[in-house]
Amino acid sequence: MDVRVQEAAFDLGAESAGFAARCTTSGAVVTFTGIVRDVADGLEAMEIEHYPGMTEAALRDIATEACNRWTLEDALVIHRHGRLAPGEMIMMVATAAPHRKDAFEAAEYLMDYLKSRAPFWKREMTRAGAAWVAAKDTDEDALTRW
Amino acid sequence: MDVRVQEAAFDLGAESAGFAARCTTSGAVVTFTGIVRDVADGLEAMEIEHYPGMTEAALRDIATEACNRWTLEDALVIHRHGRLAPGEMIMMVATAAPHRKDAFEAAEYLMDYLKSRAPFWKREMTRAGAAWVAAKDTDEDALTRW
Amino acid sequence: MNVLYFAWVRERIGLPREEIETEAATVADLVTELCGREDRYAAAFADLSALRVAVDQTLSDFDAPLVGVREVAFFPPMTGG
Amino acid sequence: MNVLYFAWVRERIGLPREEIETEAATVADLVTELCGREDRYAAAFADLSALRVAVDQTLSDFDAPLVGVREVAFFPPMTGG
Repeated sequence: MDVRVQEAAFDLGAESAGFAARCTTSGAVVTFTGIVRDVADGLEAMEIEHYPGMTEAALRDIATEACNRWTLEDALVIHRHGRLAPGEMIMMVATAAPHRKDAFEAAEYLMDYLKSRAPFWKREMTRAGAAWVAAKDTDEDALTRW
Repeated sequence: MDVRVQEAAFDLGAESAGFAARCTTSGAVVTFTGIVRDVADGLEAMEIEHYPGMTEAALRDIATEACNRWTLEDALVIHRHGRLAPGEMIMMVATAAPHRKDAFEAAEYLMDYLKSRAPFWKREMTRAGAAWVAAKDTDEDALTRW
Repeated sequence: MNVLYFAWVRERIGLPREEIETEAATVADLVTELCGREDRYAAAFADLSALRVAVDQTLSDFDAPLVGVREVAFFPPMTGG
Repeated sequence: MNVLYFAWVRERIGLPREEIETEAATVADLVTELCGREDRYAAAFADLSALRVAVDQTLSDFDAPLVGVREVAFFPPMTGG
Protein backbone atom coordinates (compact mmCIF):
# COMPACT_ATOMS: atom_id res chain seq x y z
CA MET A 1 0.00 0.00 0.00
CA ASP A 2 1.40 3.33 -1.04
CA VAL A 3 -0.16 6.69 -0.09
CA ARG A 4 1.43 9.98 -1.13
CA VAL A 5 0.36 13.56 -0.57
CA GLN A 6 2.52 15.96 -2.50
CA GLU A 7 2.68 19.34 -4.21
CA ALA A 8 4.79 18.07 -7.11
CA ALA A 9 3.32 16.64 -10.30
CA PHE A 10 3.36 12.88 -10.72
CA ASP A 11 4.02 10.87 -13.87
CA LEU A 12 0.85 8.90 -14.64
CA GLY A 13 2.61 6.67 -17.16
CA ALA A 14 5.49 5.77 -14.86
CA GLU A 15 3.19 5.30 -11.85
CA SER A 16 0.74 3.07 -13.76
CA ALA A 17 3.43 0.93 -15.33
CA GLY A 18 5.42 0.70 -12.09
CA PHE A 19 2.35 -0.26 -10.06
CA ALA A 20 1.35 -2.98 -12.56
CA ALA A 21 4.91 -4.30 -12.70
CA ARG A 22 5.10 -4.63 -8.89
CA CYS A 23 1.92 -6.73 -8.85
CA THR A 24 2.91 -10.31 -9.59
CA THR A 25 -0.24 -12.21 -8.59
CA SER A 26 -2.96 -9.95 -9.99
CA GLY A 27 -4.78 -10.37 -13.27
CA ALA A 28 -6.56 -7.02 -12.99
CA VAL A 29 -5.23 -3.49 -12.51
CA VAL A 30 -7.54 -0.47 -12.42
CA THR A 31 -6.43 3.16 -12.32
CA PHE A 32 -8.39 6.36 -11.89
CA THR A 33 -6.88 9.75 -12.66
CA GLY A 34 -8.45 13.10 -11.79
CA ILE A 35 -7.58 16.03 -14.03
CA VAL A 36 -8.24 19.76 -13.56
CA ARG A 37 -11.13 20.44 -15.89
CA ASP A 38 -11.20 23.63 -17.91
CA VAL A 39 -14.66 24.89 -16.95
CA ALA A 40 -16.75 27.10 -19.20
CA ASP A 41 -16.14 30.42 -17.46
CA GLY A 42 -12.37 30.45 -17.88
CA LEU A 43 -10.56 28.54 -15.16
CA GLU A 44 -7.09 29.95 -14.58
CA ALA A 45 -6.01 27.68 -11.76
CA MET A 46 -7.25 25.33 -9.09
CA GLU A 47 -5.86 25.66 -5.60
CA ILE A 48 -6.05 22.65 -3.33
CA GLU A 49 -5.77 23.20 0.41
CA HIS A 50 -5.34 20.26 2.74
CA TYR A 51 -4.80 19.36 6.40
CA PRO A 52 -1.22 18.08 6.72
CA GLY A 53 -1.06 15.08 8.99
CA MET A 54 -4.76 14.29 8.93
CA THR A 55 -4.70 13.99 5.13
CA GLU A 56 -2.13 11.22 5.10
CA ALA A 57 -3.85 9.42 7.99
CA ALA A 58 -7.28 9.66 6.30
CA LEU A 59 -5.97 8.36 2.97
CA ARG A 60 -4.18 5.49 4.70
CA ASP A 61 -7.37 4.60 6.60
CA ILE A 62 -9.42 4.64 3.39
CA ALA A 63 -6.86 2.50 1.54
CA THR A 64 -6.62 0.05 4.46
CA GLU A 65 -10.39 -0.31 4.54
CA ALA A 66 -10.39 -1.00 0.77
CA CYS A 67 -7.77 -3.72 1.28
CA ASN A 68 -9.91 -5.24 4.04
CA ARG A 69 -13.12 -5.23 2.02
CA TRP A 70 -11.75 -6.57 -1.24
CA THR A 71 -9.12 -9.11 -2.18
CA LEU A 72 -6.40 -6.75 -3.35
CA GLU A 73 -2.73 -7.34 -3.96
CA ASP A 74 -1.94 -3.64 -3.67
CA ALA A 75 -3.40 -0.13 -3.69
CA LEU A 76 -1.87 3.23 -4.55
CA VAL A 77 -3.15 6.73 -3.78
CA ILE A 78 -1.40 9.92 -4.91
CA HIS A 79 -3.06 13.29 -4.21
CA ARG A 80 -1.60 16.68 -4.93
CA HIS A 81 -2.14 19.99 -3.19
CA GLY A 82 -1.22 23.58 -4.02
CA ARG A 83 -1.83 25.48 -7.24
CA LEU A 84 -2.66 23.48 -10.38
CA ALA A 85 -3.26 24.68 -13.93
CA PRO A 86 -6.08 23.35 -16.16
CA GLY A 87 -5.02 20.04 -17.67
CA GLU A 88 -2.81 19.11 -14.73
CA MET A 89 -3.43 15.84 -12.94
CA ILE A 90 -4.80 16.26 -9.42
CA MET A 91 -4.65 12.70 -8.15
CA MET A 92 -4.69 9.05 -9.03
CA VAL A 93 -5.58 5.76 -7.43
CA ALA A 94 -4.61 2.28 -8.59
CA THR A 95 -5.80 -1.13 -7.43
CA ALA A 96 -4.57 -4.62 -8.29
CA ALA A 97 -6.58 -7.78 -7.68
CA PRO A 98 -6.90 -11.34 -8.93
CA HIS A 99 -10.38 -10.48 -10.27
CA ARG A 100 -11.58 -7.43 -12.14
CA LYS A 101 -14.68 -6.91 -9.98
CA ASP A 102 -12.53 -6.40 -6.88
CA ALA A 103 -10.15 -4.06 -8.66
CA PHE A 104 -13.00 -1.93 -10.04
CA GLU A 105 -15.05 -1.79 -6.85
CA ALA A 106 -12.05 -1.01 -4.66
CA ALA A 107 -11.00 1.84 -6.99
CA GLU A 108 -14.53 3.28 -6.93
CA TYR A 109 -14.62 2.95 -3.14
CA LEU A 110 -11.29 4.77 -2.84
CA MET A 111 -12.58 7.56 -5.06
CA ASP A 112 -15.94 7.90 -3.30
CA TYR A 113 -14.29 8.11 0.10
CA LEU A 114 -11.45 10.41 -0.78
CA LYS A 115 -13.92 12.77 -2.45
CA SER A 116 -15.86 13.27 0.77
CA ARG A 117 -13.73 12.02 3.67
CA ALA A 118 -10.18 13.15 2.95
CA PRO A 119 -9.46 16.73 4.10
CA PHE A 120 -8.92 18.51 0.79
CA TRP A 121 -10.66 21.71 -0.30
CA LYS A 122 -10.62 22.97 -3.87
CA ARG A 123 -10.77 26.60 -4.87
CA GLU A 124 -11.28 27.63 -8.48
CA MET A 125 -9.57 30.78 -9.69
CA THR A 126 -11.32 32.35 -12.67
CA ARG A 127 -11.20 35.82 -14.21
CA ALA A 128 -14.30 36.55 -12.11
CA GLY A 129 -12.43 35.75 -8.91
CA ALA A 130 -11.85 32.84 -6.56
CA ALA A 131 -14.58 30.47 -5.38
CA TRP A 132 -14.49 27.46 -3.10
CA VAL A 133 -15.84 24.36 -4.80
CA ALA A 134 -18.99 23.25 -2.98
CA ALA A 135 -19.32 19.60 -1.98
CA LYS A 136 -21.90 17.82 -4.10
CA ASP A 137 -24.82 15.96 -2.59
CA THR A 138 -24.18 13.25 -5.18
CA ASP A 139 -20.69 12.72 -3.75
CA GLU A 140 -22.08 12.31 -0.22
CA ASP A 141 -24.83 10.05 -1.58
CA ALA A 142 -22.22 7.88 -3.33
CA LEU A 143 -21.01 6.70 0.10
CA THR A 144 -24.32 4.99 0.82
CA ARG A 145 -23.42 2.39 -1.81
CA TRP A 146 -20.72 0.95 0.46
CA MET B 1 -12.13 6.12 -30.24
CA ASP B 2 -9.15 3.86 -30.73
CA VAL B 3 -9.39 0.06 -31.05
CA ARG B 4 -6.30 -2.06 -31.64
CA VAL B 5 -5.89 -5.82 -31.99
CA GLN B 6 -2.24 -6.79 -32.10
CA GLU B 7 0.29 -9.51 -31.35
CA ALA B 8 2.93 -7.06 -30.11
CA ALA B 9 3.22 -5.93 -26.51
CA PHE B 10 1.93 -2.47 -25.63
CA ASP B 11 3.41 0.07 -23.24
CA LEU B 12 0.86 0.62 -20.45
CA GLY B 13 2.62 3.72 -19.19
CA ALA B 14 2.87 5.40 -22.57
CA GLU B 15 -0.69 4.41 -23.52
CA SER B 16 -2.17 5.66 -20.24
CA ALA B 17 -0.29 8.94 -20.27
CA GLY B 18 -0.94 9.50 -23.98
CA PHE B 19 -4.66 8.78 -23.62
CA ALA B 20 -5.00 11.17 -20.66
CA ALA B 21 -3.01 13.87 -22.47
CA ARG B 22 -5.28 13.68 -25.55
CA CYS B 23 -8.37 14.23 -23.38
CA THR B 24 -8.76 17.96 -22.87
CA THR B 25 -12.31 18.21 -21.50
CA SER B 26 -12.39 15.25 -19.12
CA GLY B 27 -11.87 15.34 -15.37
CA ALA B 28 -11.86 11.56 -15.03
CA VAL B 29 -9.77 8.89 -16.72
CA VAL B 30 -10.14 5.19 -15.87
CA THR B 31 -7.93 2.39 -17.14
CA PHE B 32 -8.20 -1.36 -16.78
CA THR B 33 -5.29 -3.66 -17.57
CA GLY B 34 -5.48 -7.45 -17.83
CA ILE B 35 -2.32 -9.38 -17.00
CA VAL B 36 -1.50 -13.07 -17.53
CA ARG B 37 -1.81 -14.55 -14.06
CA ASP B 38 0.66 -17.17 -12.91
CA VAL B 39 -1.80 -19.86 -11.81
CA ALA B 40 -1.00 -22.36 -9.09
CA ASP B 41 -0.22 -25.35 -11.31
CA GLY B 42 2.65 -23.76 -13.23
CA LEU B 43 1.52 -21.69 -16.18
CA GLU B 44 4.16 -21.58 -18.91
CA ALA B 45 2.27 -19.53 -21.46
CA MET B 46 -1.15 -18.31 -22.47
CA GLU B 47 -2.14 -18.51 -26.11
CA ILE B 48 -4.87 -16.24 -27.34
CA GLU B 49 -6.68 -17.15 -30.56
CA HIS B 50 -9.00 -14.67 -32.22
CA TYR B 51 -11.18 -14.17 -35.29
CA PRO B 52 -9.43 -11.60 -37.48
CA GLY B 53 -11.93 -9.17 -38.95
CA MET B 54 -14.74 -9.98 -36.56
CA THR B 55 -12.57 -9.15 -33.55
CA GLU B 56 -11.93 -5.59 -34.66
CA ALA B 57 -15.60 -5.10 -35.63
CA ALA B 58 -16.85 -6.51 -32.31
CA LEU B 59 -14.51 -4.30 -30.26
CA ARG B 60 -15.51 -1.24 -32.26
CA ASP B 61 -19.21 -2.06 -31.75
CA ILE B 62 -18.69 -2.49 -28.00
CA ALA B 63 -16.72 0.77 -27.74
CA THR B 64 -19.30 2.64 -29.83
CA GLU B 65 -22.10 1.37 -27.59
CA ALA B 66 -20.16 2.54 -24.52
CA CYS B 67 -19.79 6.00 -26.09
CA ASN B 68 -23.54 6.06 -26.76
CA ARG B 69 -24.55 5.01 -23.26
CA TRP B 70 -22.21 7.26 -21.29
CA THR B 71 -20.91 10.78 -21.75
CA LEU B 72 -17.36 9.96 -22.79
CA GLU B 73 -14.74 12.11 -24.40
CA ASP B 74 -12.80 9.09 -25.64
CA ALA B 75 -12.34 5.34 -25.28
CA LEU B 76 -9.36 3.09 -25.99
CA VAL B 77 -9.24 -0.70 -26.35
CA ILE B 78 -6.04 -2.66 -26.97
CA HIS B 79 -6.19 -6.48 -27.03
CA ARG B 80 -3.33 -8.80 -27.84
CA HIS B 81 -3.36 -12.26 -29.39
CA GLY B 82 -0.74 -14.98 -29.82
CA ARG B 83 1.54 -16.46 -27.17
CA LEU B 84 2.00 -14.56 -23.90
CA ALA B 85 4.20 -15.37 -20.91
CA PRO B 86 3.05 -15.01 -17.28
CA GLY B 87 3.28 -11.38 -16.22
CA GLU B 88 2.66 -10.05 -19.73
CA MET B 89 -0.19 -7.64 -20.29
CA ILE B 90 -3.06 -9.10 -22.31
CA MET B 91 -5.19 -6.07 -22.88
CA MET B 92 -6.22 -2.65 -21.64
CA VAL B 93 -9.15 -0.30 -21.88
CA ALA B 94 -9.25 3.39 -21.05
CA THR B 95 -12.17 5.78 -20.75
CA ALA B 96 -12.28 9.54 -20.28
CA ALA B 97 -15.35 11.44 -19.11
CA PRO B 98 -16.33 14.68 -17.40
CA HIS B 99 -17.56 12.67 -14.40
CA ARG B 100 -16.00 9.69 -12.65
CA LYS B 101 -19.20 7.62 -12.60
CA ASP B 102 -19.34 7.61 -16.40
CA ALA B 103 -15.66 6.77 -16.75
CA PHE B 104 -15.91 3.87 -14.28
CA GLU B 105 -19.17 2.43 -15.61
CA ALA B 106 -18.07 2.64 -19.24
CA ALA B 107 -14.78 0.89 -18.45
CA GLU B 108 -16.63 -1.89 -16.61
CA TYR B 109 -19.08 -2.20 -19.49
CA LEU B 110 -16.22 -2.48 -22.00
CA MET B 111 -14.61 -5.19 -19.87
CA ASP B 112 -17.82 -7.15 -19.32
CA TYR B 113 -18.64 -7.15 -23.02
CA LEU B 114 -15.20 -7.89 -24.36
CA LYS B 115 -14.90 -10.80 -21.91
CA SER B 116 -17.97 -12.52 -23.37
CA ARG B 117 -18.74 -10.92 -26.73
CA ALA B 118 -15.40 -10.35 -28.47
CA PRO B 119 -14.09 -13.43 -30.33
CA PHE B 120 -11.01 -14.31 -28.28
CA TRP B 121 -10.24 -17.75 -26.86
CA LYS B 122 -7.57 -18.34 -24.26
CA ARG B 123 -5.56 -21.54 -23.90
CA GLU B 124 -3.33 -22.13 -20.90
CA MET B 125 -0.12 -24.08 -21.43
CA THR B 126 1.10 -25.77 -18.26
CA ARG B 127 3.54 -28.60 -17.62
CA ALA B 128 0.48 -30.86 -17.55
CA GLY B 129 -0.47 -29.84 -21.09
CA ALA B 130 -2.69 -27.34 -22.86
CA ALA B 131 -6.26 -26.53 -21.81
CA TRP B 132 -8.81 -24.11 -23.23
CA VAL B 133 -10.02 -21.65 -20.62
CA ALA B 134 -13.74 -22.24 -20.02
CA ALA B 135 -16.07 -19.26 -20.10
CA LYS B 136 -17.32 -18.40 -16.61
CA ASP B 137 -21.02 -18.19 -15.80
CA THR B 138 -20.17 -15.12 -13.72
CA ASP B 139 -18.83 -13.39 -16.85
CA GLU B 140 -22.05 -14.11 -18.75
CA ASP B 141 -24.09 -13.03 -15.72
CA ALA B 142 -22.15 -9.76 -15.56
CA LEU B 143 -23.84 -8.69 -18.80
CA THR B 144 -27.27 -8.64 -17.16
CA ARG B 145 -26.15 -5.55 -15.24
CA TRP B 146 -26.23 -3.45 -18.40
CA MET C 1 -19.80 -20.59 -48.24
CA ASN C 2 -16.78 -20.06 -46.00
CA VAL C 3 -17.09 -22.01 -42.75
CA LEU C 4 -14.64 -21.20 -39.94
CA TYR C 5 -13.83 -23.03 -36.71
CA PHE C 6 -12.06 -21.66 -33.65
CA ALA C 7 -10.53 -23.00 -30.43
CA TRP C 8 -11.53 -26.57 -29.55
CA VAL C 9 -14.10 -26.66 -32.35
CA ARG C 10 -11.21 -26.13 -34.77
CA GLU C 11 -9.21 -28.85 -33.02
CA ARG C 12 -12.03 -31.40 -33.12
CA ILE C 13 -12.85 -30.76 -36.75
CA GLY C 14 -9.18 -30.64 -37.61
CA LEU C 15 -9.05 -27.51 -39.73
CA PRO C 16 -9.53 -23.77 -39.27
CA ARG C 17 -11.71 -23.13 -42.32
CA GLU C 18 -13.22 -24.75 -45.37
CA GLU C 19 -15.32 -23.85 -48.38
CA ILE C 20 -18.64 -25.67 -48.24
CA GLU C 21 -21.29 -25.98 -50.96
CA THR C 22 -24.62 -26.18 -49.21
CA GLU C 23 -28.31 -25.61 -49.72
CA ALA C 24 -28.90 -25.38 -45.95
CA ALA C 25 -31.53 -22.76 -45.16
CA THR C 26 -30.38 -22.06 -41.60
CA VAL C 27 -27.30 -22.46 -39.42
CA ALA C 28 -29.00 -25.41 -37.69
CA ASP C 29 -29.59 -27.07 -41.09
CA LEU C 30 -25.89 -26.59 -41.92
CA VAL C 31 -24.89 -28.19 -38.61
CA THR C 32 -27.16 -31.21 -39.31
CA GLU C 33 -25.68 -31.51 -42.80
CA LEU C 34 -22.09 -31.41 -41.46
CA CYS C 35 -22.83 -33.89 -38.66
CA GLY C 36 -24.07 -36.34 -41.31
CA ARG C 37 -20.81 -36.13 -43.19
CA GLU C 38 -18.20 -37.33 -40.71
CA ASP C 39 -17.85 -38.24 -37.05
CA ARG C 40 -15.48 -35.35 -36.32
CA TYR C 41 -18.30 -32.90 -37.10
CA ALA C 42 -20.74 -34.87 -34.96
CA ALA C 43 -18.17 -34.77 -32.14
CA ALA C 44 -17.63 -31.03 -32.49
CA PHE C 45 -21.35 -30.24 -32.68
CA ALA C 46 -22.51 -32.77 -30.06
CA ASP C 47 -23.62 -30.07 -27.60
CA LEU C 48 -24.89 -26.95 -29.33
CA SER C 49 -25.44 -25.20 -25.98
CA ALA C 50 -21.63 -25.18 -25.63
CA LEU C 51 -21.24 -23.47 -29.01
CA ARG C 52 -21.65 -20.02 -30.42
CA VAL C 53 -22.09 -19.02 -34.05
CA ALA C 54 -21.25 -15.90 -36.04
CA VAL C 55 -22.89 -15.21 -39.40
CA ASP C 56 -20.89 -12.84 -41.58
CA GLN C 57 -18.84 -11.92 -38.52
CA THR C 58 -21.83 -11.03 -36.36
CA LEU C 59 -22.87 -13.12 -33.34
CA SER C 60 -26.03 -14.93 -34.31
CA ASP C 61 -28.37 -17.82 -33.47
CA PHE C 62 -28.59 -21.35 -34.78
CA ASP C 63 -31.94 -20.57 -36.41
CA ALA C 64 -30.42 -17.69 -38.43
CA PRO C 65 -31.10 -17.95 -42.20
CA LEU C 66 -28.16 -18.48 -44.56
CA VAL C 67 -29.56 -16.71 -47.63
CA GLY C 68 -26.82 -14.54 -49.12
CA VAL C 69 -24.42 -15.39 -46.31
CA ARG C 70 -20.73 -15.66 -47.21
CA GLU C 71 -19.15 -16.70 -43.90
CA VAL C 72 -20.27 -18.78 -40.92
CA ALA C 73 -18.05 -19.39 -37.88
CA PHE C 74 -18.45 -21.88 -35.04
CA PHE C 75 -16.64 -21.55 -31.71
CA PRO C 76 -16.99 -22.04 -27.95
CA PRO C 77 -18.09 -19.19 -25.65
CA MET C 78 -15.55 -16.41 -25.85
CA THR C 79 -12.94 -15.78 -23.18
CA GLY C 80 -11.43 -12.40 -23.93
CA GLY C 81 -10.24 -9.73 -21.56
CA MET D 1 -5.72 23.46 22.71
CA ASN D 2 -4.76 23.90 19.06
CA VAL D 3 -7.71 25.04 16.95
CA LEU D 4 -7.35 24.91 13.16
CA TYR D 5 -9.48 26.40 10.39
CA PHE D 6 -9.51 25.46 6.72
CA ALA D 7 -10.90 26.82 3.44
CA TRP D 8 -13.62 29.49 3.89
CA VAL D 9 -13.77 28.91 7.64
CA ARG D 10 -10.13 29.98 7.74
CA GLU D 11 -10.92 33.01 5.56
CA ARG D 12 -13.87 34.13 7.69
CA ILE D 13 -12.02 33.76 10.96
CA GLY D 14 -8.92 35.32 9.44
CA LEU D 15 -6.27 32.87 10.59
CA PRO D 16 -5.32 29.25 9.97
CA ARG D 17 -4.74 28.21 13.58
CA GLU D 18 -4.63 29.50 17.11
CA GLU D 19 -3.91 28.28 20.63
CA ILE D 20 -7.05 28.51 22.78
CA GLU D 21 -7.40 28.13 26.55
CA THR D 22 -10.81 26.64 27.14
CA GLU D 23 -12.83 24.69 29.68
CA ALA D 24 -15.35 23.64 27.01
CA ALA D 25 -16.54 20.08 27.57
CA THR D 26 -17.58 19.39 23.96
CA VAL D 27 -16.92 20.72 20.46
CA ALA D 28 -20.33 22.40 20.55
CA ASP D 29 -19.41 24.15 23.80
CA LEU D 30 -16.19 25.37 22.20
CA VAL D 31 -18.13 26.74 19.24
CA THR D 32 -20.52 28.59 21.56
CA GLU D 33 -17.56 30.01 23.47
CA LEU D 34 -15.83 31.21 20.28
CA CYS D 35 -19.04 32.73 18.88
CA GLY D 36 -19.35 34.79 22.05
CA ARG D 37 -15.88 36.25 21.58
CA GLU D 38 -16.07 38.03 18.24
CA ASP D 39 -18.37 38.46 15.25
CA ARG D 40 -15.97 36.75 12.86
CA TYR D 41 -16.44 33.49 14.79
CA ALA D 42 -20.21 33.91 14.82
CA ALA D 43 -20.06 34.47 11.04
CA ALA D 44 -17.93 31.37 10.46
CA PHE D 45 -20.06 29.15 12.71
CA ALA D 46 -23.47 30.56 11.69
CA ASP D 47 -24.57 27.31 10.02
CA LEU D 48 -23.11 24.24 11.69
CA SER D 49 -24.74 21.95 9.12
CA ALA D 50 -22.32 23.46 6.58
CA LEU D 51 -19.33 22.59 8.77
CA ARG D 52 -17.34 19.51 9.64
CA VAL D 53 -15.07 18.99 12.61
CA ALA D 54 -12.01 16.83 13.23
CA VAL D 55 -10.87 16.03 16.76
CA ASP D 56 -7.20 15.05 16.98
CA GLN D 57 -7.21 14.62 13.19
CA THR D 58 -10.19 12.25 13.12
CA LEU D 59 -13.56 13.24 11.68
CA SER D 60 -15.93 13.72 14.56
CA ASP D 61 -19.24 15.23 15.72
CA PHE D 62 -20.09 18.50 17.42
CA ASP D 63 -21.09 16.64 20.57
CA ALA D 64 -17.66 14.99 20.83
CA PRO D 65 -16.00 15.50 24.27
CA LEU D 66 -12.80 17.55 24.46
CA VAL D 67 -11.21 15.84 27.47
CA GLY D 68 -7.53 15.23 26.72
CA VAL D 69 -7.90 16.58 23.17
CA ARG D 70 -4.94 18.48 21.72
CA GLU D 71 -6.24 19.57 18.31
CA VAL D 72 -9.65 20.54 16.93
CA ALA D 73 -10.17 21.56 13.30
CA PHE D 74 -13.16 23.20 11.63
CA PHE D 75 -13.76 23.16 7.90
CA PRO D 76 -16.44 22.91 5.21
CA PRO D 77 -17.38 19.55 3.63
CA MET D 78 -14.35 18.14 1.86
CA THR D 79 -13.87 18.26 -1.89
CA GLY D 80 -10.98 15.96 -2.71
CA GLY D 81 -10.46 13.71 -5.69
